[in-house]
Amino acid sequence: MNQVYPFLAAGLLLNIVVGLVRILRGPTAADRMLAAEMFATSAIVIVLLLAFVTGSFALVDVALIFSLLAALACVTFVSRAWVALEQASDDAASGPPPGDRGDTQ
Amino acid sequence: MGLVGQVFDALLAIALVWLAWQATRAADLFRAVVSFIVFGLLMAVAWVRLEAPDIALAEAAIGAGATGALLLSALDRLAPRRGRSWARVWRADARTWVLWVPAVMALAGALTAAAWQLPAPGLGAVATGALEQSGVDHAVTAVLLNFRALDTLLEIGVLVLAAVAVWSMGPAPAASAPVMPSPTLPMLGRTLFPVFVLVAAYLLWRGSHAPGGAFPAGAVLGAGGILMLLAGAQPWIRSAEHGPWRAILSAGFAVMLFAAIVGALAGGAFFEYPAAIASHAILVLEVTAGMSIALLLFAVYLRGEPHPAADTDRQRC
Amino acid sequence: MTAGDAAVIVLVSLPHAAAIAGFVWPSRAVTVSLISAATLMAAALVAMHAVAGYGAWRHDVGGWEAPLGIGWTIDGVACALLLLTAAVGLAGSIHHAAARVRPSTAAHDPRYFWPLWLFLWGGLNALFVSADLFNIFVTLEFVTVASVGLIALSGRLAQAAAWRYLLATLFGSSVYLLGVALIYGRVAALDLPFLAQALPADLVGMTAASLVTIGLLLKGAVFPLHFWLPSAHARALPPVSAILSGVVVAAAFYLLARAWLGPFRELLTPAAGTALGLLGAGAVLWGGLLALLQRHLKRMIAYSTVSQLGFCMLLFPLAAAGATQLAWTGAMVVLLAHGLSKAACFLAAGVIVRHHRSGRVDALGGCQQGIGLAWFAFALAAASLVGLPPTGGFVGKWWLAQAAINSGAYPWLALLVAGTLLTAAYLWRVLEAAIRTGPPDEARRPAAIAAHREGAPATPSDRGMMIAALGLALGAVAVGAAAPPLAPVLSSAIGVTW
Amino acid sequence: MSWTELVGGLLVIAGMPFFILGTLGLLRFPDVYTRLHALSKADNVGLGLVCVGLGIQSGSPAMMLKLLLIWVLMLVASATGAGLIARTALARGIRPWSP
Amino acid sequence: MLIYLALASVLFVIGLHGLFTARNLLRRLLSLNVLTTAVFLLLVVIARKATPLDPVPHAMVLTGIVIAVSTTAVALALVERIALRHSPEPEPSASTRPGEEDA
Repeated sequence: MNQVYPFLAAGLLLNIVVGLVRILRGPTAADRMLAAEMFATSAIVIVLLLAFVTGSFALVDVALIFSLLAALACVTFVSRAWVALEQASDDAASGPPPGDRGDTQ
Repeated sequence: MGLVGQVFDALLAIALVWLAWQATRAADLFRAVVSFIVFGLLMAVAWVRLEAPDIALAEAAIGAGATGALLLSALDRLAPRRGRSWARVWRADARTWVLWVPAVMALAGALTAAAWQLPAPGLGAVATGALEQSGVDHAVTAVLLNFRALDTLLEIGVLVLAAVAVWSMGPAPAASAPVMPSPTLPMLGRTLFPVFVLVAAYLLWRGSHAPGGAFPAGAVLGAGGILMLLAGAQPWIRSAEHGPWRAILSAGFAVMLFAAIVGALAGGAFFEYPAAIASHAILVLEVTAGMSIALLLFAVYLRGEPHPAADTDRQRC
Repeated sequence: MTAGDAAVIVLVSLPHAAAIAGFVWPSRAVTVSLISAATLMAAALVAMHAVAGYGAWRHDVGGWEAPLGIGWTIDGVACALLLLTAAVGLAGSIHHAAARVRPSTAAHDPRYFWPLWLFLWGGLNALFVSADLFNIFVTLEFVTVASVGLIALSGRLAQAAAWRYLLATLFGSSVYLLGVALIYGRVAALDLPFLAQALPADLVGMTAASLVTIGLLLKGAVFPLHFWLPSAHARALPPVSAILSGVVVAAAFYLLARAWLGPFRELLTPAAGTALGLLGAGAVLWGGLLALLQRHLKRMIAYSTVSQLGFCMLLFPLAAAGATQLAWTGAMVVLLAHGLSKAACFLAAGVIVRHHRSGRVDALGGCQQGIGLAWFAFALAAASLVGLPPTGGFVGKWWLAQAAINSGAYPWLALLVAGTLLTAAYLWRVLEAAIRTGPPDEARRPAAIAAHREGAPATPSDRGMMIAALGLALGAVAVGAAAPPLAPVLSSAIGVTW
Repeated sequence: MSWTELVGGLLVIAGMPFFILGTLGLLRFPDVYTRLHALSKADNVGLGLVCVGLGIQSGSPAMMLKLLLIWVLMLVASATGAGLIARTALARGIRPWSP
Repeated sequence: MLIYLALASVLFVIGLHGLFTARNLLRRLLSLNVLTTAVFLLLVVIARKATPLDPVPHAMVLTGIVIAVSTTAVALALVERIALRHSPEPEPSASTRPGEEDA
């Protein structure tokens, strides 16, 4: 079964390459961040497959770190970066003008 | 993996080149930063393909964790006002095609050709031969903490120095806009932090005999600290003099320096461990190096001297 | 462990230890720094004495030998530069400690100045003894981060300069590392003396040599890659400017010299030598010309650094022409004398600018009461920079000229003369302004006029700062006396092929 | 080929379509809220299948535990991440898409 | 391995190009990071080409990565300060060129 895994890994990589379009197109910052998060999932699977193909199971730790840190980028984005970005990029999306941001709490 | 492997490598290379291009050229800064983060992610896959699991671990931890967080947080300050650099910054004009592209192709081609010719004799055999006396089983750890321990000492020094330099630039800038309040965030921080500690400890333990060790462990722990901070943990440094934190931050470097001097005093060279205690010495150094990398990454992430006033709005999240 | 080894270990580790101590206990930072500065000076003297007495030696860090481990080479040149660092470091420490005495000056945060300062010192010491290309990369980065921190400390205006400096030198480091990677791929070694035997003079060697050279030229601000230097050096605090201009830039040249006369010796053909020499010529003339055109004292001194380092670059064409030993000692003496006198200039300029409340050259006339010592130090340093007879600058340039004559390379001799005249011209502008008695011709600035009327007398703080500057200037003169007997020591350099 | 390897391999292969569907969703869904589904649902099912498959194949409890941890961490990350993004997007005034 | 060598060269050139043509400070920093990564890639390929696998470049790259993070952090702190200084409004812009006026 291991002989199939390289094909799967290549397929997932192709999947990422196609998904890069979302980073290019946006339109909101959130879309780009979302795409990056999805690539993390795909990268985890790629690394896991490579680990089983080559038999070097130390690579599972790489996947473990990816999964551990996946939350970090997202949280940083939401709590730090997006706040300042909203005026500039969100008006590209269909939404009310940026002045209209109500505080939820 | 044969042909499939080559297809894989080619796809990876294409994606990396495209992402690098986006990171340096994208019209908007956020796209550039996200591209760079994904670039780091895929670089880790490239390190895996190149049989460098240690680097893959470090890149995964540092690239996805610390650097990503640093860049995204910096965007908070740097985000341009509307209508500024959101216009396309760079357009391929005639000069580009005539001047840049050929020059670039020639340079890249020459570099590739030169590097392809390299015989690369390598020090693998020498390192393996010396491994028995080094006190550890994993060659990369032996190089880092024994054969070339001076590099590691100075590297931790650079981190300490970076923390001092960043702090010296004045109080940490407060986030320019309020952080979105969310009940999930503190929960996430509290849940994940123990896992961060656990994984870091596990990586540290692995370091002596397998890929892992101080670098990824420190980076993971540092990222955990950053997550806690973002999730609204108590500000860690309150007083003007930062209490014992300055001592704790520099402790790792001090311990390594001390170990180096003790080696010299014991009759050997600078950083020479007596053979009998080499493995213990390396273990101690590994733990201190890991801890200080974690703390210093966190200190550097604060982007300025932690200040009681600047901390107040961190508490809000 | 011999006394020499102990001295070197102290030189490398004490600054770092003191830096940490200063960071952890900011209130004691000044005391700790001054004590360690004095100790470091003593250690540098001990190391120099050891080299003069027993000859150069190698210290294998960690006990691992060359291809695998990192080596330190402690030889005459390394010790001379360690001594230079110690002298500039000690004087700078005294200067800054004295500057803090007067509360009216902008009290730059002692919690950060002293750690950064000592870290910079430690990084420089580690760099001068290191014989390992990658370890040198690490020390270079260390020095860069410390320098950037120190420049940025000097206020908001300096931050833009610090940024440009950071970007330029980081780029330089990357290019340097690329060259190192190629060398490693070729022969799997990083040790300079080892490489001097092993590195073949083929295409890879040539590419690597040019990459390493470009990287170091950027770090050394050699023409035409000097663009970042003037504002970075002119805007920093006086002691920071002194160590950056006197030592940090010299470190890049030192590495360049060790690399080209060591591993790249075979590649140092007359053509390559001439190319490097032409860069030096460009630096001498362009830097000198711009120094002549500057209105601000510190910017003028900064451009003078670009110009003076150009003289050192003459080492390469002269060595390629066959006069290696003489050119080497000449260039090294120029480097040392320049380091001391340039540091003295910046320290003196710090006092002068503060006293006049203006950095403009044309506003400096008239009032000298109180700060005559600073002007005296400046004049002595200027004499050495120009190369007037008993000074170090004279001896160094004289040897370079002799090397040019011996090897029949007369164009370089002409450059030496032209550069010397240019140096005299721009330094004379400053001294001429100083000896004018009346109010400045062009004292449009109210501050300058006010300062002139007040004629503020020197405070104890001024005196400490002036003594620091004077000490360095006297050192630059003393190099002239010490250089001839020490010439054999200076030309003891492990891994350098004559 | 042992049966563990076969079952594991089949599970891994079964996971693949979810990734393709996830990317399809990422590219084709009309706005950020709908795209969140692609992140939080499709990809995590795929990851789960792969982790379980590889765990069965490896046959070592430690490895299974590690793979399980990876999956759980990703579930936590994407669940909270999706929640945070949706919440912030709504607060920022990005309107959900309506046909 | 050839493909990774080519990748390293292309990344190096992209970094170089970005460093020299980008005006935005952050973009220049990203370019520099890409450039450094290219050099690391070359080192790792060299390690991979050697037989047996050479651990020394791996250690060098690990050291290099940590140093790169440190310098990036310092650079970001500087960029933030510069951006703050150059924008009168609370929301700073990095797209002005602070280098221009102090020539």
